[in-house]
Amino acid sequence: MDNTTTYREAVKQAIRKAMSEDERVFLMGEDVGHYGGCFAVSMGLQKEFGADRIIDTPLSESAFTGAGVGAAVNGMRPIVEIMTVNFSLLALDQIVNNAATLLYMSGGQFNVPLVIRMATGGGKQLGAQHSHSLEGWYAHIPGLKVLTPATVQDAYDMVGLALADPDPVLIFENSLLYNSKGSLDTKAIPLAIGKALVHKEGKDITILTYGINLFKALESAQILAKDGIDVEVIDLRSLRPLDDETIIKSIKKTHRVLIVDDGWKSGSISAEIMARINEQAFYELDAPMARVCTVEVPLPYAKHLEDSAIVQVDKIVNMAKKVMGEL
Amino acid sequence: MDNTTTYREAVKQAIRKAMSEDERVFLMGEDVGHYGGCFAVSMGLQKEFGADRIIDTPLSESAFTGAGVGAAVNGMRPIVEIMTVNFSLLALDQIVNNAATLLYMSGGQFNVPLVIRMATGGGKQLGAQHSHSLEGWYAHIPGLKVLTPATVQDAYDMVGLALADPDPVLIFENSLLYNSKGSLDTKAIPLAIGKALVHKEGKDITILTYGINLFKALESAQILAKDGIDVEVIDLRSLRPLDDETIIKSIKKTHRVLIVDDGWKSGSISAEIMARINEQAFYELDAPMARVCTVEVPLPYAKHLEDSAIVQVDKIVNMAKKVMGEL
Amino acid sequence: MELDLTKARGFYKQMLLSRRFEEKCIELYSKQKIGGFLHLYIGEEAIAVGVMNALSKDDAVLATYREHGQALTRGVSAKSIMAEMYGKVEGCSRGRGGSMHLFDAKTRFYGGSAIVGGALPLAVGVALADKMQKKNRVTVCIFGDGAVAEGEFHESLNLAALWNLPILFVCENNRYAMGTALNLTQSETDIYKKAESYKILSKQIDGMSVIDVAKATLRAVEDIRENSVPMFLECLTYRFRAHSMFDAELYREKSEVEEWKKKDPLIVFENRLKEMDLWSDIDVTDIENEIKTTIDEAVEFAENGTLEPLEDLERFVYSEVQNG
Amino acid sequence: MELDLTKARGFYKQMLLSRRFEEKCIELYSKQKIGGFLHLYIGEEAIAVGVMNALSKDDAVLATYREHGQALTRGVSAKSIMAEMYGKVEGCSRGRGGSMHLFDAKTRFYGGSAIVGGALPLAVGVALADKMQKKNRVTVCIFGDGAVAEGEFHESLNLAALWNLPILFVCENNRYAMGTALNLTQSETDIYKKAESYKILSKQIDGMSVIDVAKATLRAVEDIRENSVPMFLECLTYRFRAHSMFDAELYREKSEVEEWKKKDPLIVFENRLKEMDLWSDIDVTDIENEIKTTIDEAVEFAENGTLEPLEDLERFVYSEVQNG
Ligand SMILES: Cc1ncc(C[n+]2csc(CCOP(=O)(O)OP(=O)(O)O)c2C)c(N)n1
Ligand SMILES: Cc1ncc(C[n+]2csc(CCOP(=O)(O)OP(=O)(O)O)c2C)c(N)n1
Ligand SMILES: [Mg+2]
Ligand SMILES: [Mg+2]
Repeated sequence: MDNTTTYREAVKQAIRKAMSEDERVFLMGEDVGHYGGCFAVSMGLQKEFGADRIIDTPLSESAFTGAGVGAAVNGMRPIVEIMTVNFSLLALDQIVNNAATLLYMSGGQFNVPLVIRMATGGGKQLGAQHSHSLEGWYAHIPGLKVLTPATVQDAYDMVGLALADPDPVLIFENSLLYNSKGSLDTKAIPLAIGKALVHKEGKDITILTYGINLFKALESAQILAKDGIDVEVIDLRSLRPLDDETIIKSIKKTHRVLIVDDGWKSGSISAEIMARINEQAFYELDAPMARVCTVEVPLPYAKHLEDSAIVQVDKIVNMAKKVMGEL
Repeated sequence: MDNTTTYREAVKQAIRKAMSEDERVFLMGEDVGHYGGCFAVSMGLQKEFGADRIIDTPLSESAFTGAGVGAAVNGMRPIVEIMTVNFSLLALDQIVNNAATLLYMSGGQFNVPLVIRMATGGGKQLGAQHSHSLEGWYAHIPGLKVLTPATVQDAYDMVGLALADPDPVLIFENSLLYNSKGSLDTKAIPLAIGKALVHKEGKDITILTYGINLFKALESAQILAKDGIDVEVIDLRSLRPLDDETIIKSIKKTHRVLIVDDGWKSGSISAEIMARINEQAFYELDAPMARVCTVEVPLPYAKHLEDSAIVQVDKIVNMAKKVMGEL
Repeated sequence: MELDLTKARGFYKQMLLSRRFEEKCIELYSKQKIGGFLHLYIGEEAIAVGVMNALSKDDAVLATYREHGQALTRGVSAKSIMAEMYGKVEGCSRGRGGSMHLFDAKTRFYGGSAIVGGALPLAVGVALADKMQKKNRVTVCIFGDGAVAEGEFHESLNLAALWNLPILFVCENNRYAMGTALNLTQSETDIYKKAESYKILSKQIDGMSVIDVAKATLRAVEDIRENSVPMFLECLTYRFRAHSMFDAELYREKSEVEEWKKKDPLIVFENRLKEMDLWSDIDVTDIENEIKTTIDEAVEFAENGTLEPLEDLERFVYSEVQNG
Repeated sequence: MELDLTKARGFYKQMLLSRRFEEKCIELYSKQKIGGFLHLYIGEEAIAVGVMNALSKDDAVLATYREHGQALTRGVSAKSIMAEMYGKVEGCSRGRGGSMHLFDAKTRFYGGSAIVGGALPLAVGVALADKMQKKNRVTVCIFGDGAVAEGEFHESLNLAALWNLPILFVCENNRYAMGTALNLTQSETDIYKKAESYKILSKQIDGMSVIDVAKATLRAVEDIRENSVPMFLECLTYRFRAHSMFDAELYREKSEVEEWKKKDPLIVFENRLKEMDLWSDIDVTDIENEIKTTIDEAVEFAENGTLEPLEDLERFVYSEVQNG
């Protein structure tokens, strides 16, 4: 297989496929149509499917997300695109108080097969209102599922998985990944929601991560290998549900763990993973668990400051060495 | 001192005192005036201070919270009341994207001395849109401070502490506490924001908790004492910042820890505390850390179901025994 | 709309059922058979009855936490509503929702929403789905005057108008949002005028007259079905009781309440039927008896209902079927 | 408003400064001296200049991410703005904000907000605080046509009207929100009419004419000061450039852009001054030179600015003084 498909193209192909095969699927969000999507994911799709199925919305995050919920309970399979996770805060009432509760409150009558896609992550000097990484935060909410595709294959597969799911699924696409390339097998059977994937086996330490940091972790593993540290790298893929089984299995092998996560440290998904390992495999640990997260600041514009706030390979390498007792 | 002051009265007295002493302080929110506050906290205050300082707002959570931010940067000391934490999701854009970022984004020019009070917690059969406990979730956001008064004294003190703070402070009042009674010393020097308080010393296990669960923890401690388990009970008081020092000091003494928290388990503040203890005192632990949280469901209406979803004394007792290796 | 005797009796009975049902609820609430919040619709019954009678079976309804009357009139059984308030599995939401969250798939009753304004975006989506599926159905979204101040009102009306959605917005303007009077929540207190600013056809009507409401709704629903456009009805009404059971009602004069009680929809309707010479044929005692039976049976049903086993607490956080 | 030569020269120079400054920004952006998003105001300068000149020093301004022109005209120095875009400590936001988040306490410039509609509630609060403190000051809140669809627009206008706040809402209606045309975002495309639905006095004006904007703003600001009421101006304008530097502009015809370029505010003003026989006294070459010097100095200042030490990354998450 060649490595020529971009992440952007993979998402688009998955949307196109779903829309071709299922009349109930449609895409709605700001600038998804005439503009082609703020990250050009849906470029050309409006021409193909018409303005009734690739719907340009006004700037009304709450109402069009809520409309997605309503359309979902009434027979459709909407994909709502929110440009950036920061803006999703405007729609949080609909996501948390409606999408996540309707099935439960109605005693099982109204499930919400809604997919919400949004861009996440910093690193583009966009400042404190465009750069945050709240996927781990969303993972706190029962009723939601939270997916974080890192690879081109997952960028493709997860759209289909999410659409096939009967409940609300949030997909977080790190905006720096859209131009990344990888191989795509559109015939492969996708790995189910809730399954983590061991990207590299290793015996000394487990790095748990997701999204763009998967690649930083793999790079770190290469560097650490030179120091004789054999790293196992696991892509969590889904932050809710978390794949406890795969995580614990790896810990039982390596006995050491580092979690790498784009969220702010306090209250991060890393903390939750630490809590679970503590609960389920405490006696397997040979050293304190460690994490590399985003520094707890509203992300600054200046490049050197932003770079120092977010996850970098050298931070991962250093922290892994600390866990190994080498620093 | 007598135990005759209600929590509700303590909050009201603190607001009254602040408004009497500082012209910049005002209260704004839905039904705080003519109605007297949805939990009757501000009953009578509009008569005393006038409708210009006890401001009834329309149902516009985002705009009046944002107006609080704007008034704060322009010389006032607003107290914004949001009826219930679930409704605060409508104001989240203003809280996270403005209140928490303005000082940083402006390079230190515009601080936001805003106090937001809201009711939190389940237990009153109000269902999935009125009963959640998101204080631990809010603690993820840098730029905010998160207070959780449990006692009548703190209900009083924290209003003053929050108003004196130059930055946005969220106060979460568990609605079941409003009728609780305790002693109030209005002359006492309040314990600073960010300080936890050891309510009961003990040597066998530390229970870390906050808000209404403080009382359930104290009750559990009494029950456990009969089994010869000497519990230390710590009221966190502030979820952001957390008082790592007091927490770690206690762990170094008891070597065992149970965290009791009203949030949903996954991604709870309990997880963050576990992560920190793991990072700062791993080798002090004699057993896996444990937590009792709310079961991960949108809270149900039926009383027996709701009771089984939220924290109860028997759950605390059982879990403490497990940590002690007795179950 | 032709008001024959059958219809007149039906309207009267539905309004009275709602009234008596809620009076029973008060009793049961004070006996702590019902918990949580209880928001009564007493005084506003003409709206639910007028609106629901103009709909057909496959239209959809979204309402607020003050929705006993709407649910009953829509055809959700008194039994399943009462069982819901008892927190029993036989309840229309399995005991999970309570008074504020009545749901019923059979009658397309999408709740019972307790976030003020929060159902409006949902309603837009329900109507959008109907339009996309070329189903000629109407979605009715009912909300209070308080909801008008929420951003979601604005966003939803704009979307409905932009996209020509088959949706009927019904504002129950009872002049108060909890304890806050309309003039403290809206710079423009004629709410129907706000709807016009979205280019939505809009009308202000007497919400105490079931005939007025039924007529206006019928006409609106016809228009919606024909032209796929949103419509807006502002129904002027009044809540006779406190906002919820915890309300000291300091914000309004008793005399104001008394004035409005003269416009009790039951009385208004009775007088109208007298004018039309239909009243004498209405068998009020029989109706009361039928209603009493319905309510007694509902209470019995609820009393005998089952509590969901605790093991099922986590059911329905997610769907049980794996493929949607 | 009397337009004498000094004022005319001032207006012209300010518009041209904004234009030239942004042209320089484009250059610096392609050289990667400036990062992040860069939203250009080119074509819309008449609004910033008209509005800012009607304000007094202690009025307040809140703007969007497209705010270079507003900041410059308000008196935030070109140096500190350029340094900001370079991410230097000498920047008006210390390099923390960038192009989208210019802040300046001295001129009461409260940003630079990049959540569309997000500054409107803030503006309400700033004005409320002025009113409570009995300071006779005006708060100006500038936003685009796209913001009108957000719930926060609705909530904020209602609050401003209800509470009679001294606030001037200025909508820069450039007919597009990114790539979405106004008729796809608003069922009512005459935005000033929406403001009227809150009972806010409202006017639609030619945003390409600095004189029209200045006059309308002066009158509005006078009214606001006298009566403590909100006012609303819809300024019809057009964005000559792409939305940001990443925009392929597939959503509009080149010919449309060309049509609007004929209404370039610099040309419109030049023609007006010719009619008034003032143009011949405007020393365009001198102005261009002065501006060039200002911009060159700004770039030099920014180039020579200092990067904040990494140790300071966490400064200003919270205040450094402990008592507010
Ligand atoms: C978003 C939100 N804010 C506040 C509340 C609390 N609350 C419940 S009902 C209500 C008043 C609503 O008034 P209105 O819309 O006029 O309906 P009515 O109760 O008069 O039928 C308020 C403030 C809520 N449920 N949701
Ligand atoms: C809440 C929110 N949603 C989406 C965006 C992305 N976005 C940035 S500018 C913009 C268009 C805004 O258009 P308008 O208000 O007309 O201002 P203009 O850019 O035309 O000056 C959009 C969609 C945002 N910044 N904030
Ligand atoms: Mg009302
Ligand atoms: Mg625009």
